[in-house]
Amino acid sequence: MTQRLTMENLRKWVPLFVLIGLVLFFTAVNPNFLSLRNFARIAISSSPALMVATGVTFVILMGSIDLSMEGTIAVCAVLFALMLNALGGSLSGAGWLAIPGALLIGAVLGAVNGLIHVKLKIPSFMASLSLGFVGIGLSLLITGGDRILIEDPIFRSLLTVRVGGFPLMAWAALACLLIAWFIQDDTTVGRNFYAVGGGEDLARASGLNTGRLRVTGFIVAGIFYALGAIFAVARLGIAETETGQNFMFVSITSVVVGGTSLSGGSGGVWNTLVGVLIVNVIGNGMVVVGLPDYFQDGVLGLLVIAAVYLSTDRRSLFFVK
Amino acid sequence: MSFIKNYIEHQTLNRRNLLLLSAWGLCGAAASSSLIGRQAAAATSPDPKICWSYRDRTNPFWNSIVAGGEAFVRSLGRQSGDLINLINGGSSEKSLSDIQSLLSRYGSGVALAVDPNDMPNCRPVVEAVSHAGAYVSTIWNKTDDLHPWDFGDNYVSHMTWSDVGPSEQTARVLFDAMGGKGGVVHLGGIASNNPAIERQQGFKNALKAYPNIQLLAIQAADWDTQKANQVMSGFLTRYGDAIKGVHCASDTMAYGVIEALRAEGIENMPVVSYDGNPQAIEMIAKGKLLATVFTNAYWAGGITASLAYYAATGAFKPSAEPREHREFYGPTAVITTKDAQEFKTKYIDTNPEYNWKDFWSLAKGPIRYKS
Amino acid sequence: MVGVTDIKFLSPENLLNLATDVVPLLIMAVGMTLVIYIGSIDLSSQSVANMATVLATVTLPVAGAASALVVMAAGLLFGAVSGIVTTRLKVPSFIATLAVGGIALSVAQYVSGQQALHMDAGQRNHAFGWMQGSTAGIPHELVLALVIVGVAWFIQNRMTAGRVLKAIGTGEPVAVASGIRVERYKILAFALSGMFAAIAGLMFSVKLSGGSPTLAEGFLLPAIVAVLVGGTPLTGGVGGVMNTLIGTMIVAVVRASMLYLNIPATGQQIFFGLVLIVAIATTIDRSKMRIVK
Amino acid sequence: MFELQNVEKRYPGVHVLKGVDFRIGDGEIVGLVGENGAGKSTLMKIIYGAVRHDAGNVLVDGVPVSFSNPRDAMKMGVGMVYQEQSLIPNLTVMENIFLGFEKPFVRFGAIKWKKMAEAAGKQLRKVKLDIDPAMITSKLTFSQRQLVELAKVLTLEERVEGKLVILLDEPTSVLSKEEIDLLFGLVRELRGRASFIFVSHRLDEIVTLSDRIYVLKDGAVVDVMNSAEADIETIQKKMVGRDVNHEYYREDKQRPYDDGHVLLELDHVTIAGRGNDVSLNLHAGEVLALVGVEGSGREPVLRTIFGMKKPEKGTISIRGIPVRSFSASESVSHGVGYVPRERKIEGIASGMNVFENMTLSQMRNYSKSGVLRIPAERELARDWIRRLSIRVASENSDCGNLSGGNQQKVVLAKWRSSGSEIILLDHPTRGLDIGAKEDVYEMIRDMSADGVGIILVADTLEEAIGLSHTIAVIKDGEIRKWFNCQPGSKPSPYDLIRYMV
Repeated sequence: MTQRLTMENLRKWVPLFVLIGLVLFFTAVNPNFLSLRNFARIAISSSPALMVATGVTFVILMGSIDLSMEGTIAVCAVLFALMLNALGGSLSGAGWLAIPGALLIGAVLGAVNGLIHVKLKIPSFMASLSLGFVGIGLSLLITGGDRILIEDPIFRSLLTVRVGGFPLMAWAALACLLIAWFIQDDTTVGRNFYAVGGGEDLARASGLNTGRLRVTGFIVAGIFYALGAIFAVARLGIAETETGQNFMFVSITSVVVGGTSLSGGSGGVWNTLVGVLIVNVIGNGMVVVGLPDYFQDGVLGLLVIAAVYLSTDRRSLFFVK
Repeated sequence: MSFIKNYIEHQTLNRRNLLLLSAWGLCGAAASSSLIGRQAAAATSPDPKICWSYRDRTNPFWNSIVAGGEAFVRSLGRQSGDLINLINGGSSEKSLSDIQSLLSRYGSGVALAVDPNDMPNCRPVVEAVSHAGAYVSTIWNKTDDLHPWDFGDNYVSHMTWSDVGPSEQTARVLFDAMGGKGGVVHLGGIASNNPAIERQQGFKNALKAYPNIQLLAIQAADWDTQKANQVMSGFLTRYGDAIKGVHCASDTMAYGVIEALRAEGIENMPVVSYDGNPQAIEMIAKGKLLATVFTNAYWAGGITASLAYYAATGAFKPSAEPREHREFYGPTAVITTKDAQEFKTKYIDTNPEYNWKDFWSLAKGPIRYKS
Repeated sequence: MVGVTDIKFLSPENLLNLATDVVPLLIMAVGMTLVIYIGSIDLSSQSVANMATVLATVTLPVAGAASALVVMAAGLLFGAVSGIVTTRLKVPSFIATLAVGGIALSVAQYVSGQQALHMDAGQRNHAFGWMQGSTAGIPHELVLALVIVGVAWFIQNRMTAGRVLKAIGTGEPVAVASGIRVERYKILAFALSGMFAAIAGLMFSVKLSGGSPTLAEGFLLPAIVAVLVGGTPLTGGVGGVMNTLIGTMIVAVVRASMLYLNIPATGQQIFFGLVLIVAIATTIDRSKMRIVK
Repeated sequence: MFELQNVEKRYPGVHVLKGVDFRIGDGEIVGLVGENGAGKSTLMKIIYGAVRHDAGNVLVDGVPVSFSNPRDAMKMGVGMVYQEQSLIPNLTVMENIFLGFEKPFVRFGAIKWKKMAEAAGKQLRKVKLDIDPAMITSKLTFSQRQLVELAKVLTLEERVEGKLVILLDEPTSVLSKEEIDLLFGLVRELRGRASFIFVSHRLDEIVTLSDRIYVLKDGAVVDVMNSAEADIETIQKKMVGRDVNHEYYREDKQRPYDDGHVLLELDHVTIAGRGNDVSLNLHAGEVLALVGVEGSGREPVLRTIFGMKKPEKGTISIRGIPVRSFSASESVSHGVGYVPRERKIEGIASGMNVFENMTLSQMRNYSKSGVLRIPAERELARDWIRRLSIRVASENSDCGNLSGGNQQKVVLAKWRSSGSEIILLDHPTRGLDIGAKEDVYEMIRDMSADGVGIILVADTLEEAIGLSHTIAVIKDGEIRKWFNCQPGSKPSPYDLIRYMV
């Protein structure tokens, strides 16, 4: 299919150009950056974040926002580890049940979040923020602050075994991303997320049950948070309350940097992939080029502003909140 | 659910009133209760409440502190649950206001053990406690110009750890394992935290004695496992095989570093850390980690609470004690592969029975200030 | 409820203490209110406050009491940058303020040399000692806070700027079509928020007699929560600084009440989250929200 | 056959529908007319299931039914073609057509796009629209969207057994002459399967297309007539309830304007994105109407004069002085006022009270070094509430709760009280009931008499003709024809339409 190279078509690719630009920049400063081994490292740090950001992408597509991920991840990670260890400690035995178990927990937490938001008519920002506190508290209550170790070599092979230079984790995350892509593009629910984001009252007038859709969106997000939790545990072999730390700001920043609009209806999971990579490339690149650590927060901030600035189509925005 | 919705919609009509009512209610109640006299500050209390205020529960160090605190509480014949936990989550503001609330509830009948979270926060905490006539012992964070003896009995003691020496020792263990040559990186804690500064200093001191060890980079990873993991992967790209050893300012960061190495299939890189968490000691026993420093948080948790408690009951008079009993260093022990197993059975698998009245049994002498 | 459990909770002294403790939080929340009032959010407050503690401590020996002006100017500047990035570069405030917060944090780390600094007691007392005193049992800090809230209330209700912010919050297009320079006022709201955050940092720094790039950690979420619980939802145009005053007291009471109700430390987060949901569910005004996002 | 029997609807304080009987036979085309506020939209909402009636019956083929949402109505074959754009702009055409009814295309959870595109293509062919079903809706023109709306409703043909009832709400307002002919042709073709309820302000179209006409006034059906016997004047009379004559537009109050006093001059102004240029002069006391079809470029002219758009070329002069910087605040300070079309979005800040709304554009006059003089604001508001007899409890009432007419009066008062000399009116009577419309006309005359220059984009041609001194017909963003519009020698709508399409 040939697409005309209008500004509009070009605009869609801006986040990708930003990513490529960053890679070139860091490579110019330190050629080591451009290596398969380093890309594998970036892939490892990106995998959990990608899952979480993908989850919240669905919510943001609907024009809502979800700030509960840190709590949800903590609960899922901790319960996943407990289940795995209780069921024999290995994925080869009954332990594999911990994976669907964790996903189910993510879904339940997402459902609770969505129901509070929809049924009590509390804006998602506040509902999910509150529920995030509850999640963190819950995981703290479960662990009493302890860390749970997972030594199962099969589970840890997500990190240690490599195919084509990349760890299994990265491939698994990619597979999950494809599933997310499928949900987004080829299922009714996925398309209806866009409809709600494009105009909720119009969607309702067409007979969509938007309340139920919103709850579904939060459930899907919850499941992806659970996936993120599993990858985060696989990366460090430790499940704890802090497993969820920092995911909130990082994932939402990634989504926006990737070009998905916070007002809903535009963008998607591929944008999120690019956004996650941009954020992680910056994080990795700053260390690789040896930027003093006290500058890193500031430089990250500047680069994020620049990336969002470049990838927003300002003509279509009347005003921005 | 619809009845809930109705209820809520009905409620919202009154939201303004509700807000105003709650505000007025507070004022009114305050006015009415102002008739009740203020409780007189007692000098000592026969049965003070015992409280630990600390950063968070998700860190093994603080978990050991709490375990020690609870052990002490049990030694008094109370339940573990009788220890009041105040978690500030890294917020000095919350730390202070929680302590204020506690003091306003129990008045002088409280014995507090506190990590004030940030050095500047120590003064207001101590001032609040002594104002209420209660007793406090602090650990870690205190500015140099603040001393227990300036507050009579109420500021019982301050314990901290001199990290420079032990950190230098672990660095030496590391450098020796590297054969005295090659590149090394250091991952530090939150840069402005005192332990982070001291542990980095110790590391630098050791470097002087090893001219062939090349310092590649120092970077803060904020005591955080995930961040350490990320920073280490960055280092691997930047320096590649030039890295021959890693010096971490805490066990939690070492876990992240080891996992980053593991992801690359690097199993034998020498790594040393600090804190002596059970998991770290186990790793030393297995040879995955080279050394750590045991700070005996369990004992510190118990003894800090004990000091405040016995001062509050009047069992001893802090102002009568010498200064080295008011400000002292906590115990440190470097643990290496040689003694890890023995150490594990002695300190980790079971906790030794301590005599909580022997306050200074493990203390390492008076605190020395730089200037 | 808490008062019933323990009457001492309601002693005037306790309430006064409670109020004084949350003064920095209150001031930050009041600044945040202005931004949430126009339907945006300011996530840079905490970092700006962190920076303020460092700047205050560093400039105190040089500038004395004038260091307060330096700190406020810095807050104003960073807030204005957030505002400019949001309005002119059209970066959503969620991201813009987060990023500007990162810059503030870098400044704080750089200026402090990554150390916790402490103020010289003499200099502190000379410049800001009056802040720590009290008259007739009422701490000056509290008085100052109430004055600041009063000023914010005056701006909000009695000044052109406040009226414009309300118009922006309720219907930005109306404000534009009425010939108002909306962008300027939005930038002003962010700048004021930055300045209030800096004042919060300054007061906290004076109280603690020191500064550090992490000193104001843990302020951000309680400040947002205070605004929301007070009844200024993110949809804009509703609520205001008086609501935030009440909201901050609610946060303080909830936090303190956990001690009084003997809620175990590990359960406090859950309790806080649940109370938050209940508080928002009962105080939020849904009549203006056609679609709840 | 679809029937309403004695249907009642009340909203708090308003009796919207008073025992309405309405019947439509198979294959019939029924016109529904009535002034704004007569209850038309509520009646339609009851028919397509968006609103429930309080009393009476809704019968489909004689069987009572109850729709709790539009989806229920669709299942019974009742569909709605919306006046306002109801297509979701970020979705493709085919997704919009099948929104909420994707199930037939789903296999193993996945939507089969090919299948959906084929089905959508079939629907689009029904309305003779040749576009790619995978196109993003926001890229369509207004008229294409209107046809897609129709195609969307026509999916009921396949989905529902039996007869259909399709509501067309102002379907022609954005269409060109050819497109209207196409639409009418389609409607007639489809009579074999569906009956239509046709709602329009254009009475000539109603008479042309429909078989019978229901006239609604004040929530009741005042007459049902056969189109063959109906003529526009009678219908109008029935709608308004009395003779509609020159009084209506206050033509007797039209005074000649001062053509020596030019307030505003546009000299070869080119508006961004449109290859056109506009020149006009507005004089003190003149009402200048811009007339054209939807999308012909009337609004951009207003928005450019108001400074919300920057002209590409040419100069705009206010009182002889060229405008250099373009922004709404600049224009306001030059005495330009703007009454926007979207009253609820750009006109009134709901949530703010009457005096706050009135002084929004002139706070400088009511403040001293940034501090508002609120008593003076209240005084102003009370004065204008009295002068325009705005029905409101007090100046403290929330403007969001006022009726449309009163809201519009507040907007007009905002500009009048600040002494604006050039006032731009974009559909000022949109959605107002008769009484309120007359009040607005009265105000326009008053302003004109005070020497205010007014540029008007009117709701209907009749309104433009009745109110203006001068008419400029705009097509494709260019002024094609000027008409002088003195009382007694006013052009007819047909004179204008010739140049509009």
